[in-house]
Amino acid sequence: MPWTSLLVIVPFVAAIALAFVPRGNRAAGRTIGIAGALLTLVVSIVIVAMFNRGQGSMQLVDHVNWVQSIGLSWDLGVDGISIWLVLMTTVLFSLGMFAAAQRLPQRGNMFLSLLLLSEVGLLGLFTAGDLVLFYVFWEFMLIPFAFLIWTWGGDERRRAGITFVVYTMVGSLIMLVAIISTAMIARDHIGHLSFLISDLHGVPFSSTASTLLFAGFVLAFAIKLPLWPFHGWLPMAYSQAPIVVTALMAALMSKAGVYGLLRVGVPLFPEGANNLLIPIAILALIGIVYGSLLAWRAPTMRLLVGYSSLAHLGFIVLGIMVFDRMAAQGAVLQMINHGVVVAAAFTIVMIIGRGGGTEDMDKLGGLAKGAPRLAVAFLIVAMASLALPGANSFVGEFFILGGVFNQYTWMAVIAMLGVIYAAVYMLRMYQSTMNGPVKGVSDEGRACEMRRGDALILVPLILIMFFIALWPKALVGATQASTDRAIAPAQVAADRPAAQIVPSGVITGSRP
Amino acid sequence: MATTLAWIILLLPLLGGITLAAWPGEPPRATVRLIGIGSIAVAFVLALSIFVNMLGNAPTDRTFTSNLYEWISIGGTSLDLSILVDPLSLMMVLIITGVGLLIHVFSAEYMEHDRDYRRFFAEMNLFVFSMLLLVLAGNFFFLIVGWAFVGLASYLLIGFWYERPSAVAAAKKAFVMNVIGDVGLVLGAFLIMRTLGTLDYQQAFAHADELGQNSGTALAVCLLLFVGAAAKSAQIPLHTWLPDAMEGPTPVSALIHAATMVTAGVYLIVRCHAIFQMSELAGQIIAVIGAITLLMAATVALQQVDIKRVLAWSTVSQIGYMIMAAGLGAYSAAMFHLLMHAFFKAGLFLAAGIVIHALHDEQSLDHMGNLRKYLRVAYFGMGMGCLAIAGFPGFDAFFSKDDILASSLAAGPVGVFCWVVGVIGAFITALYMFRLLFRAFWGPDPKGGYSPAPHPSRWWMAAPVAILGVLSLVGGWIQVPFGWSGINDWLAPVLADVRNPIEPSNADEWITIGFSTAAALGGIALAWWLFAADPERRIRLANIARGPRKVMGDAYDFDRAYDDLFVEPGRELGTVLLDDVEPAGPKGLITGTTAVIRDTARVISASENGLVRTYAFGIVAGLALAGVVLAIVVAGAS
Amino acid sequence: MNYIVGTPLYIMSAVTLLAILTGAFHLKGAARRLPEWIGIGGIVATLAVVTGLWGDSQYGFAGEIHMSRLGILFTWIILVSALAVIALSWGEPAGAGRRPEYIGLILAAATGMMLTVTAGDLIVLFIGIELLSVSLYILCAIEVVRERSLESGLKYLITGAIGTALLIYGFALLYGMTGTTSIEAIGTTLAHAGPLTSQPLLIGSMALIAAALGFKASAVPFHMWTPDVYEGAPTPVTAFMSTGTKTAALGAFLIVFTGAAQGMVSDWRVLIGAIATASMVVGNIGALMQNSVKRMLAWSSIAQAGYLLIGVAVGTQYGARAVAYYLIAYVTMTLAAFAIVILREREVENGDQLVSFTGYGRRRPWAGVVMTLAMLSLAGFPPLAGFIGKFMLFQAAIDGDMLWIAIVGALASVVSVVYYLRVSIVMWSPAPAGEFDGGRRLRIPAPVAAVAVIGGVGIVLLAVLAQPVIDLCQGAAQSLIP
Amino acid sequence: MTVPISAYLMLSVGLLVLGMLGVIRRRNPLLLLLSIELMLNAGNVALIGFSRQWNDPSGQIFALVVMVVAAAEVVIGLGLTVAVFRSRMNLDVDEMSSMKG
Repeated sequence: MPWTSLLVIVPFVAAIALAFVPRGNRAAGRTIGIAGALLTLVVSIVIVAMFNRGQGSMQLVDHVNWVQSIGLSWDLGVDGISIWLVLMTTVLFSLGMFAAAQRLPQRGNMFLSLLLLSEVGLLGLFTAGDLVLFYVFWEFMLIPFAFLIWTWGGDERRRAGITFVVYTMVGSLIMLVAIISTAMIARDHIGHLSFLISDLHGVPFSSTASTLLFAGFVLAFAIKLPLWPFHGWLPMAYSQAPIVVTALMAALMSKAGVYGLLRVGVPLFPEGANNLLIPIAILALIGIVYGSLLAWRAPTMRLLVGYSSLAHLGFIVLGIMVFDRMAAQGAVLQMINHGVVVAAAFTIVMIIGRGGGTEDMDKLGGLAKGAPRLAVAFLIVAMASLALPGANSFVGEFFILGGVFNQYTWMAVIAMLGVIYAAVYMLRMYQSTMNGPVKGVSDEGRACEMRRGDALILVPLILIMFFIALWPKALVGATQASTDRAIAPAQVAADRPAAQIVPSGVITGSRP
Repeated sequence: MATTLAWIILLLPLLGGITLAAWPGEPPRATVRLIGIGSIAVAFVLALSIFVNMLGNAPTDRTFTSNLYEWISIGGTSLDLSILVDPLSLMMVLIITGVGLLIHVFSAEYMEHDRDYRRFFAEMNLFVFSMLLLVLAGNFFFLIVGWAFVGLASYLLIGFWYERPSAVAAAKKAFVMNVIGDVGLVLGAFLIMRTLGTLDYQQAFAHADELGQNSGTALAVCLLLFVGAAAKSAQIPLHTWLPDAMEGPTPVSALIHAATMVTAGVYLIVRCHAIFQMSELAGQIIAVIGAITLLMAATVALQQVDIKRVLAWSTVSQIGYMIMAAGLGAYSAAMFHLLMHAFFKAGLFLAAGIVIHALHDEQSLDHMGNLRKYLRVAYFGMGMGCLAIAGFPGFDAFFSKDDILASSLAAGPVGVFCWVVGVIGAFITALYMFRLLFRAFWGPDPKGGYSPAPHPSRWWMAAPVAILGVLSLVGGWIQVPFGWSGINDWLAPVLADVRNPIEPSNADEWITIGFSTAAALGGIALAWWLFAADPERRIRLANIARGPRKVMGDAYDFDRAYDDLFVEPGRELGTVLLDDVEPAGPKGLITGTTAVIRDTARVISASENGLVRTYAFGIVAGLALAGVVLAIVVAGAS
Repeated sequence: MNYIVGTPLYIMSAVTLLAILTGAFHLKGAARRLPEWIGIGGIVATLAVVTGLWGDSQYGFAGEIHMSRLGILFTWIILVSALAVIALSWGEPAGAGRRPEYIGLILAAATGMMLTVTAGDLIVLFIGIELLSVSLYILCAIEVVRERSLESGLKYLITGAIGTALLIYGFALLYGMTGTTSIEAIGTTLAHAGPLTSQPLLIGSMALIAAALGFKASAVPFHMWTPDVYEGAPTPVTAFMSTGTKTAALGAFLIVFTGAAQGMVSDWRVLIGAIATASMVVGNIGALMQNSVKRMLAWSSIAQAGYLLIGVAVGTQYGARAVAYYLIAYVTMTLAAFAIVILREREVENGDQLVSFTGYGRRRPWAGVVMTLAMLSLAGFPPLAGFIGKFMLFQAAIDGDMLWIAIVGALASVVSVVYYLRVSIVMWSPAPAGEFDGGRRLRIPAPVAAVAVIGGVGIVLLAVLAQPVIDLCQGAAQSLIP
Repeated sequence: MTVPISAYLMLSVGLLVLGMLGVIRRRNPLLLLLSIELMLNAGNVALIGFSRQWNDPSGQIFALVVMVVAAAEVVIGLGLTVAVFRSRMNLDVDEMSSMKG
């Protein structure tokens, strides 16, 4: 069975099927939508089960030539970097489907269909082994997200959506040019035109070429992430999109940028990556502080979480760009953590917004009284978000910063500011809504209490958080080989021995 | 065996907490009590059994480690979820579960009227679990986890009455301060990881030499770890959260902000003594900070009117003693005082709790007086506590504080400075504690009297206070100068690798006993003269030294300075970024480009004016341009 | 002499005359559709014949006709779009009174286009271009009662005549420098021509030819007529202009520049590149503020000419191949888009205005899907035909060391996203209240709908099954540059 | 005496430029058509001149073709002009600017 291809095909078929469901038949729409998402989840679980943890290269590869004469092929596979992203995508989309199905908007079947299409884009992106296919899915996911904003967004949805699409496309079209250039330059080395990432691995680009190509790719990634100062589209898109969409964008779409960096940017252009290490790291650091400060002052909960994402993703980028095994693996883990946590955070924003009628923190207060269960969930999520030691995100953050500290102590020290600010702004969000005198709601805010349907979404997310916090090895064990492989060339380019990065070897229970 | 029990001890409070939290509906109060107190009680019994067991082993055979599972494997090798059970951690476990048990029992009555009874016990259990994790952790990573979890529990319990804005603010302050400490600790751990290649305690300590004696690295590691310790143990300059933390219910203050959590910094230094002794300078800096803190806090305590705040500042001051001792290298003295402090400070807080409970949440000394008449148990507990903390001969702190001071005297010039400060501190301690005692329990009833009259407590509250009162009296006899040294012996296996153990001479001991007894008695006497002998006297003397007293009353204005220096600028910067930079920069990039393109579009549209002549001209001009371009290229090529 | 290669032209000329001749009879009932059926029959027959000619290049009429694979491929494109235009004109109310002339002129224009792309001689090339131009002048103005149609025709005529003059003059100079009008012979001569600096007339001729062909392809700065003419002409004619004429013009570009002037590619590539760049930038930005979809598509066709010219500018086989593929894709998506516009125009007045599309997708989802696909494909979103085309063009540019033009193209595409997507957004927005409530729903002419749907499907299929199509394009390109 | 090719060219360029100026300046459609005719014939002059130079007939054939085309264009041009005149009673192409932007 071409399991990896099924990953893309199943939601696609479901999305198309949804388009043919008559408008009035919302029940059928719900069923198909949820079934499609769940089936995809099953496929991804099968893939995880079949995954060979020791192997660093792509596995379960489905390869079909598509347009051979211009070098395009259908090439999907998974490796350690993508395996959890795939699982997270299917899980979050299943939950998102539940969330959407509970409060289906007007023309709900279309809504679910577009959600599934965006899932297609993301899953394709995370499994693409061919640069052009990577680009295809990169753009593919944009359209459903944009239409979700346009059709079901807030008052400024038009502008928000257009800004989002156009800004993203500036980066992605430059990336397309970079992709083509890469293959063209590599043609002389490989002997034929190929966009397969596995073929392009190890092609020796000249220093200038490597730098320019890397820059071409990074612009796209930086915009998608977003990396400071390319986040101009974010506040508008996040605040205008339907909240389910915002959650999925923040949780998954932002990972596309990081994933690209680790899948394409750093492994293919180690020298360029090394040349741009410091500038990008500085942008990431600025993003950490800047995002945190904005989150501190953000007027609505949505923007707060959105800006906090800016900071969190800064950490992840930092972790990848220092070319340290520990940091890179921390970053891979943190991608998952951030996805899960931010999805949960937006779910909570959704619940509060629904019950309280506003997402403006300062207009609400004391909800813990009427909504104690929500308060508990919120607290857990807030702690996970601010990376309280012991929380799942701390694991990632700790090893990211540990690795960064090993290579560039000053970066880790600056990044620590973000850790402190995180406590400040997350507590602001928690306390101003949950604590203090009851405000802005009637009946002590019982309307904001978590309902059964909400629990269906939040509890799995929280369980995942606990699982990762308690046994991160389960995840890291699978990512290790691939991550090492991805950054090894860059370590060589940075004149570090690729095998042993931490001076005395490692951190450990058993010293070498 | 010992480790299996230790795992059970660790997990019991957690299970208790989770059970309480997850209990469907509202459980009966008896059930809450059973689970909440029961889990701690069983843990305490198990801890005692380990203790007894351990006593049976040879001193060198009292250290156990246990790995539950490989927790992560990253960047080459692995980190286990492991615990370390040795005399030091066991001592902490006994304090946590023992004192914790008493305070839980006390809470059963104290929190009776609160609607969130269940939540209180759940959070208290969570705290006990976190604290146990902190002390049992076998490596720095889980130390940090426990470290942060106690911070979380502390946050939750300070903000227990979350409708009160002041409680919410205090909780946030405590949390953020502790995060700053966490950051220090994490950075310290990074440095250890980088230089020693491990986060495991035993390996790190065994190879601590590689840091280099008195090297910059060693100094950096120690100071970074101390940032963590200072935040948790409320040492200057990270002490401001602790007085505010009194917003929490009184049992919380007793357990977390007096007996256990705030002493974690001391535990950390003692635990990592192998690292701390690599840098003498760091030790001296720590000792001096401890000394300054103890003096500063003591003077502030003099001016507090809120009964809990007096105790809070006194806690800061007492921890200052411990930190000072730990910094100087008198590790077992520090632990000794830690233990004693747990007894008498918990007793003091619980006694204060009885008072507050009886007076319906009245905490101001101005509205107290003559309480000995109404609240006998509280009076007993408070009296014992005051005598103990003041260092009245024969009581707890007499032995432990003397141990610290004598050790200081033996620890070089910095030690002598610390000794002087310590003795002055002892005098002030006696003064402010007896001020509290006399103003609350002696003298006449407050103006207007009590209405209704303070009601004595039932045994839930009385028994723990009584027990702690007794412990304040007898606890200190565990280690007597020139007699026996229970604590030193018990900790000997842990501290075996201390390179230059401080051994006070007999002269040091005698000098210290003399001065400190004098200071204690002097302080008590002055307090009696001021507050007890003639209740009107303090009113008559109200105008003396107004300025300094105001400064002390404002706690030297640390809060305002921090607001001005860190909080406000950050907030301002955030606002500026949000309102000005964001629209101009990242968003400006978009709006600017859009505007340029839109203007261009207008120009292009305008050129399309509908006149065919224009179009003809366009073609001709275009042709000319094309010719020029071609000519230039051709000319350039040749 | 090989006369067989002329067969497609014979058939087309014959059916053109036949179609016009039916005007002599007073046709009634089903027979009123006779011209259409003649046209369709003729085109299908021609398609069949031309397909049979696929293979190595054949010359006819002493080299006047050069039936190359490129010519055949382009002939296909032209014939298919002519077929589609006939379908799009089905029951067109405006042309109702003059079906025979209308259909005849479309066939004549198609014949001219065919002649252009299969020309083996400058004279034939010229005749082809003039045949298509003259026919289109009339077609634009065929709705004589509508002032805008007249205005469109006259504007096209005047500017077009200037273009013709420039073309003649350019050809004259080329002839003057080489002494022959045979394209193949010119190629041979130019390949051995000395440095251009000494031959200013050759420079002039190239500039003139580029300008004249650029005019036909509506490339900047020779584009200014395009929006007005496109807007005023009957919409099926507009569709034909933006597909057929574009194909013929690009074919001429390839034949003259990439083919004949191959030897001097380094001299003219910057010129064509500059024209391409200007077209992409001006076309895309010009389209931004348009309120009429038709006019917007006119600007878009200017921009698309820019993309296509990238493939010409590089002057390589890759480039020619990319142009061929992109033309196929472009014609498909443009026809699909125009089909939807025509549908809307049949339903409401001012149907070409963007506002009148509000909510149209909600009412006719299939039309909405087709239009969205067309817009996305025009904007170059993967995995649609437009993307593969742009991909190939950029690939050709980078392969030909013209990275800069690929970057400009990429950035220009970003701008284009705004106006293309605007149409899609509007189509799926909620309709104004009451808009679709009444019984104003007209029966959709099946052929128009068929064009739309086939176009929509084609947009997807051309990408998914791109390989065989690209193989054809490859063959065509090889016939141009061996 | 043979007329040098440069003379032909100069004449033809002159005609071309004249025609261009006419097209750009004139507003009467009839005069526009006349100017266009001028431009086309400029091409013819050049073609015939080159034909003479190369001693090759194809240039002259080309010129004949151009004449036919020019005639066709003028016919259509006149037809359209008449149609416009009928609906507007005005012969100014600048009036024809209902579409712009």
